[in-house]
Amino acid sequence: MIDALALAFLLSGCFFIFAGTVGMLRLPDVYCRLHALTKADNLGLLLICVSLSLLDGRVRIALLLLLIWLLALLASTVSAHLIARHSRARQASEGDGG
Amino acid sequence: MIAPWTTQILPPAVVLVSTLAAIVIFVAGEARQRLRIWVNLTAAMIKLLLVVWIGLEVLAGTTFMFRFELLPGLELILHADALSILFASLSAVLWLVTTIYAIAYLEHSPNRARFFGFFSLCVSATMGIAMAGNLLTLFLFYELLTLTTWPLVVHNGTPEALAAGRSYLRYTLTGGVVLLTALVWLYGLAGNAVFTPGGFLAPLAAENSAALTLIFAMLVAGFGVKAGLIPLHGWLPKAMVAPAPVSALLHAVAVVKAGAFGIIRTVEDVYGLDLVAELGMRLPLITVASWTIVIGSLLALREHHLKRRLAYSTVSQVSYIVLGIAVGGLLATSGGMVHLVHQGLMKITLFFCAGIFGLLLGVSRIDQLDGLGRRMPWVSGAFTVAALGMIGLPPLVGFISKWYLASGALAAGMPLVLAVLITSALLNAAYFLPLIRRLWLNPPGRLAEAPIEIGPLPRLALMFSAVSTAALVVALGVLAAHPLSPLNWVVKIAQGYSP
Amino acid sequence: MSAQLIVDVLLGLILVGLAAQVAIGQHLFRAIVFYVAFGLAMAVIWARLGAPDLALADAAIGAGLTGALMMVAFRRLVEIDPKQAQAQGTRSSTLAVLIGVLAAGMVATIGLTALTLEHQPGHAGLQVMAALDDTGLGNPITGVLLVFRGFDTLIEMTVLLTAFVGSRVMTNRSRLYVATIAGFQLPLVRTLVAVILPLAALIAMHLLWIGSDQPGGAFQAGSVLAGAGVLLLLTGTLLPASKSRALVRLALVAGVASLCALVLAPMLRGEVAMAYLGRGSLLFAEALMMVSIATSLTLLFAGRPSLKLGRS
Amino acid sequence: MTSAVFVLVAAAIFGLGVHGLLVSAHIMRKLLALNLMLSALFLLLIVVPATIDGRPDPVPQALVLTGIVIAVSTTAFALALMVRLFGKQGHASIHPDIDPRLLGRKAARKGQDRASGDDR
Amino acid sequence: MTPAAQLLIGVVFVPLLTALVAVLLPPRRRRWAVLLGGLAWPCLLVPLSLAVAREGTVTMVFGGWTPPLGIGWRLDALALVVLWVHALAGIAALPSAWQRFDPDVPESGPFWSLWMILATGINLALLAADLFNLYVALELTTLAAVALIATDDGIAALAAAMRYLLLAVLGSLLYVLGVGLVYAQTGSLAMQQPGIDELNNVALVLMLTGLMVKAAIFPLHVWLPHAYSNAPGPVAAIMAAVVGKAALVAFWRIWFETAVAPPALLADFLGLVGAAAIVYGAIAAYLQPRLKMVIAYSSVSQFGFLLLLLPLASQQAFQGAGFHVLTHGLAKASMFLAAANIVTVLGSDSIRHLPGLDKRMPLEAFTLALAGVTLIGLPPSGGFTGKWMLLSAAWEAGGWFWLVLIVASGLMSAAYVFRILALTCFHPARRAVHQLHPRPPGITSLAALILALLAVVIGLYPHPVLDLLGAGMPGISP
Repeated sequence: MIDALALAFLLSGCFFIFAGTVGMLRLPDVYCRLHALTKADNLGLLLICVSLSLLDGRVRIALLLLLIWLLALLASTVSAHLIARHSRARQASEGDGG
Repeated sequence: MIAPWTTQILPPAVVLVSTLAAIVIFVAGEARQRLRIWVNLTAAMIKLLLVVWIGLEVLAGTTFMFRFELLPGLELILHADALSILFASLSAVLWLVTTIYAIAYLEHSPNRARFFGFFSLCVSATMGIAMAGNLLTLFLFYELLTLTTWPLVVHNGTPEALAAGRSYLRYTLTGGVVLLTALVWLYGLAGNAVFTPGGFLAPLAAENSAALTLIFAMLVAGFGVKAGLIPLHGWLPKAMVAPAPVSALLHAVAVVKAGAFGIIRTVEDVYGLDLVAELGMRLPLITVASWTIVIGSLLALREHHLKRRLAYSTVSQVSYIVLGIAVGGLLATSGGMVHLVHQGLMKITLFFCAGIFGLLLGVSRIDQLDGLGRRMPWVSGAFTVAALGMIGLPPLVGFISKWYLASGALAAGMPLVLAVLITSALLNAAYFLPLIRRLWLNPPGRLAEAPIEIGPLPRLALMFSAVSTAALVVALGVLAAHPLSPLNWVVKIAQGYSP
Repeated sequence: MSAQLIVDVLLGLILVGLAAQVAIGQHLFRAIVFYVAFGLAMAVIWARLGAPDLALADAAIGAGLTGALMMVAFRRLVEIDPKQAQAQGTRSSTLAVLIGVLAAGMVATIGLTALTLEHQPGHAGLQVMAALDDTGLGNPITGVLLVFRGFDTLIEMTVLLTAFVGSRVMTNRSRLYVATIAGFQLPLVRTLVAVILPLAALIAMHLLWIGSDQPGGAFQAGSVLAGAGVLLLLTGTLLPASKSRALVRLALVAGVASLCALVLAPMLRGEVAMAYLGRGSLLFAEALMMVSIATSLTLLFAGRPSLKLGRS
Repeated sequence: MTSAVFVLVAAAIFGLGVHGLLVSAHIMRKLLALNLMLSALFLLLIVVPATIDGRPDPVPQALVLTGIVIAVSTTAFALALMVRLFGKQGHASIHPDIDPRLLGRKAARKGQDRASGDDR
Repeated sequence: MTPAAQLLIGVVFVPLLTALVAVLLPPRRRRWAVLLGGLAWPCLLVPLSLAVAREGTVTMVFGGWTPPLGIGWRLDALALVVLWVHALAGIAALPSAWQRFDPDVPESGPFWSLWMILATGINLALLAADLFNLYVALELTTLAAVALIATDDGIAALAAAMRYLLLAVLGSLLYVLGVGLVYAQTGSLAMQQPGIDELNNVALVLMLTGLMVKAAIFPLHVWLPHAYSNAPGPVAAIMAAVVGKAALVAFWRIWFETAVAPPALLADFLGLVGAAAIVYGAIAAYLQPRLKMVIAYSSVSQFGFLLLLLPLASQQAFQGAGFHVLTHGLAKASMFLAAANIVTVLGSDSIRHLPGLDKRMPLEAFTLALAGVTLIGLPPSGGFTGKWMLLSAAWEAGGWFWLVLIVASGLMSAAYVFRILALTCFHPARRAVHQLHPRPPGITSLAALILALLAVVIGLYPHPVLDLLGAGMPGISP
């Protein structure tokens, strides 16, 4: 029963990450790519962590996985933010440049 | 008899006297001319006295032996036997004379400290060669001689001097390499052995005669480079660019004689003439010597540059020594060995005079000698005496050695050698008599009136040294019968070798 | 079992692919990025091989810090001369390819033949396992690093110190580019720093503490701290300072000094040099090593002899 | 079997490293290549010796750990050296055309000036 | 642990602690610490020499964990000789370094610590009896040496340092690969492997190749000439004296001790490599336009000698090679120190500036001449002693090729030495004047001269050294 559940979580997680990757590769500009990547990947990672904790069953491991997810979340947030700022700044400067 | 420790101290002392002189001269530097002169003369005096002292002691039968272990089974040995004394005394006397000559000759020329320093070092090396008690020591000082003469050859620093220095190094160092190889081989076979009259290799001859033959060839070749055996003589004429004192002492006495001396030691004290003959190396040696004598004279005949002609005559004359040793027997051996002294005296006189002509009048070629006799009677006189001696005119020293050689050759039943001697005598006449004629009979040439800038005192010193050696040439010839004359001394040695 | 093998092959292919990107990728910057990725993949493979210590170390030091150092060095080149910095400078030659293939073949044959060697009885590894109980340590690698072959570690720490002192020779004449994130005063970045720092410190302490029994130890802990230091430099919380400070110098030599103490202290008590003094001494030494590693790596990134607090 | 796979992987990486080392003039590329070769070496060191109850021998692990730290130290130092060299000679390669034999002190001084230009 | 073993600890830890203190001190004080440390550790060699003379070798094991578990050290006669060279060269280099790196020079701060780290690395490399410990020691040495070369801060020096670093990393990579194979085969990292009858030849070749890079043995010498000739004088002196030698000693150890039965074919091959090195180095040295390059290439040539020990492999050859290591180290250090002064005064070491040097810097000229005589191996210099031992060893072994080679090499060395001397003292252009910088203090010249004199005089009293080396080496039949 639990295994089935875990499997479901795992597969959906993989799907989201796959989708995010495709998005990053296919979408036109930086912002859309960031959007796809961060959103989809964080969700996918969460799902995978959930499935893993289900498979293992120990609470400590579950907490650790949660921590990992939070850290990844933080990192992706900040990096996405910085990338976005940077590209905007560059666009601005290019705009001035004409 | 003297205290035993003295017998150990004296041989190194003789060598080190001039080394100390050299050090003092180097440290004193260019400016301290007076000090330099005094150090030079006193050192030369002391050395001469020491040599005489040792000589007398040796005569009295004392044995001098100084041993120092360089490596396990590898000893530095200085000893004094009659032969050593012969060579040592020759160098000592001529060093004294040449020093006087050189001081006068080099006045006002640059780098004198360096010159005299290395000059004294050369003499130490020569003394070391004379006193060497085994092949290693001989080799060691032989190499040192190379090192210390090179700066003198290139002293002028002119391109041709540097070129001459290069060829000098090329020849002598290659010779040294050949020697070293032979030396290692010999030590491998015979171990650390002392010079012994009659040689110490006879016991080994049975099994490895081939090796011994090869080693002998290498040794003779190695020493032959400095002795100027043709075709190994190439460096000698070139080296004549050096200042006259250098040509005089080194190329007339120290270097070439060191080579000849080495050959004597090899033949007499390492192998022994019997073994040499047994190995079939005696005839080749005689051939090389005779060949060198004749060819050397012919080359000299072809030269029109005064010093170079003298150089080639050296090439030819030094081979008399080798010839005498190779022919063997009491007479020939003594003839050869005494030529070591006699040729030295005559040749140094000739070089002195050539140097004086060059320095005072700028004479370098033969045709410039015309009529110098009246301008400089004394020097020309000395030159003439020495030249006549070279030709072998009695009662001069040259005659004595040639007479002994000739009779020795007859005694040994070698008429061909006699023929060689006569030919070379004729050739000597052919290339020396014209010089004498030019000096005295030809009308004065342009240079005969050339002005002279050199002060009277230096001129006196120069003349004195030339005339004194010339005087020796006469005296030793006349007094050849005196018990302490080189001749009798040499006969004593020869008896030691071939009783 | 075969599934296992497939995973291995996949991991291997990924690793080789990344390596190819590093070795013959066109742009230098991309090559560096791929090198970081390569380091991470390497870490995965270490984990797969059952060497978690190496996994941690390679992820933190090999990938993280080496990557950071290379990036900042690259930035410095760009600062000096952008054109030359990216200059291609790779000339492809068939000969090179040939040699590369030969080298690979050589290594492959060497490795495969070495796999077939039969091993001597009682070799060092077994002895370590046997002797580990005497030391009361749980992690054999820590045992080797700090007890059995502790002297190697001392020299290794000295090498790190040397790298720093040596780079001072170069850096004290030239004015170096200082890497910072544009607009470090953003609230978001501040929060990031605020969150990361205590966490990093916590993780470092954790790694240090468990190091003697489980995977982890001074190197991993130190590199985590160094990572935090790099972050602080990037966000401008810390700034490079040209004036060397005694405290910093002390932090630099602390690691080597503590290991020297491990070697020499027993001699004072008349025992053999580096005789084992118990876990406490190891923890002490490792703590100081951690400090030194963190300091020197951070300073190597900063390219300056010392640090000062930035505006924030 | 696993170890055989990773031996081959290490060999491939090593070959790539050698190739990169040969073809690249840029010092940083050379450093990257060297680091690749080092990683391959470390992989071999772990894989080749016998495992002890399923886990790699601790001794090579310790050696590799040491090796990693030494590698990062060397790399860091080399990078600093490279930056300085770049600043002086204006390009990041060790070409024969800047063969030190040909540069007396004068050329070096010229380099100094340029460097100070960089160090403005 | 035995007193001797404690001294061993001191030989490595005195320089190491000195380096740490130097890092801690403010830059202006560092050189004083180094002065103390650099003079302190050589003192330990005196009692150690007595111990070695008494017991042959001094050994110690860390923490009582006997190999293969732990790390061992061993001091034997060869290592002791090189340690002495290191000590003497280091002391002689002190004055030169003192005036070159006074606290106003920006590099002086790192320099003094790096020097002591270098000393640590060298001493450790000489003592290590453990393959991996040797590796870390050599890494330490290399890194410190590279940094020290870079203290010159000219393009040439920096490029040379970079080249050296890259090649050295490559070399140590090969070496470690070999070590890994050894461990895989024997499960031990000790240098003297117990109970194996033959070492894996691939491992042997890998380790030797790696060490050949570090020892700059032809044809893997490419980093050496530029590194030595562009490094600051004192650094060049120490490197030329011992850095290469340390790797070379390791090379010999691995050949004779680790590889129980090295293949004879390989020995002959390496001997031929040595022959090539002798010839190539001499020719290259003859062609160099810079004095320091000449000296550096002469090192390449002289290192060839030391490879001849492999094919000869006899007690006598070992003594000769060991003695050659001693004299060559002293001579090279003195030459580089003299060259350093020449560069300081003339502003360049291009041989075009040499003529007339004997007038301006007689001591330096004399030093070059003396050291040159040793390099050529003319009697009675120390160089001759070593050469003679090698020669007689070659004769014993019937190795005619080696014998002729050794003898001929003297000529080749003579070629480049006399070229320099002729230029220095007798060249027509010798009165050419060019502007001169102030002379460095006389003690620097004196230090160089004393080293050169030692190299020559040791030839007259070689017995102590030869007796020490008489103990031989495991793997060389006594």
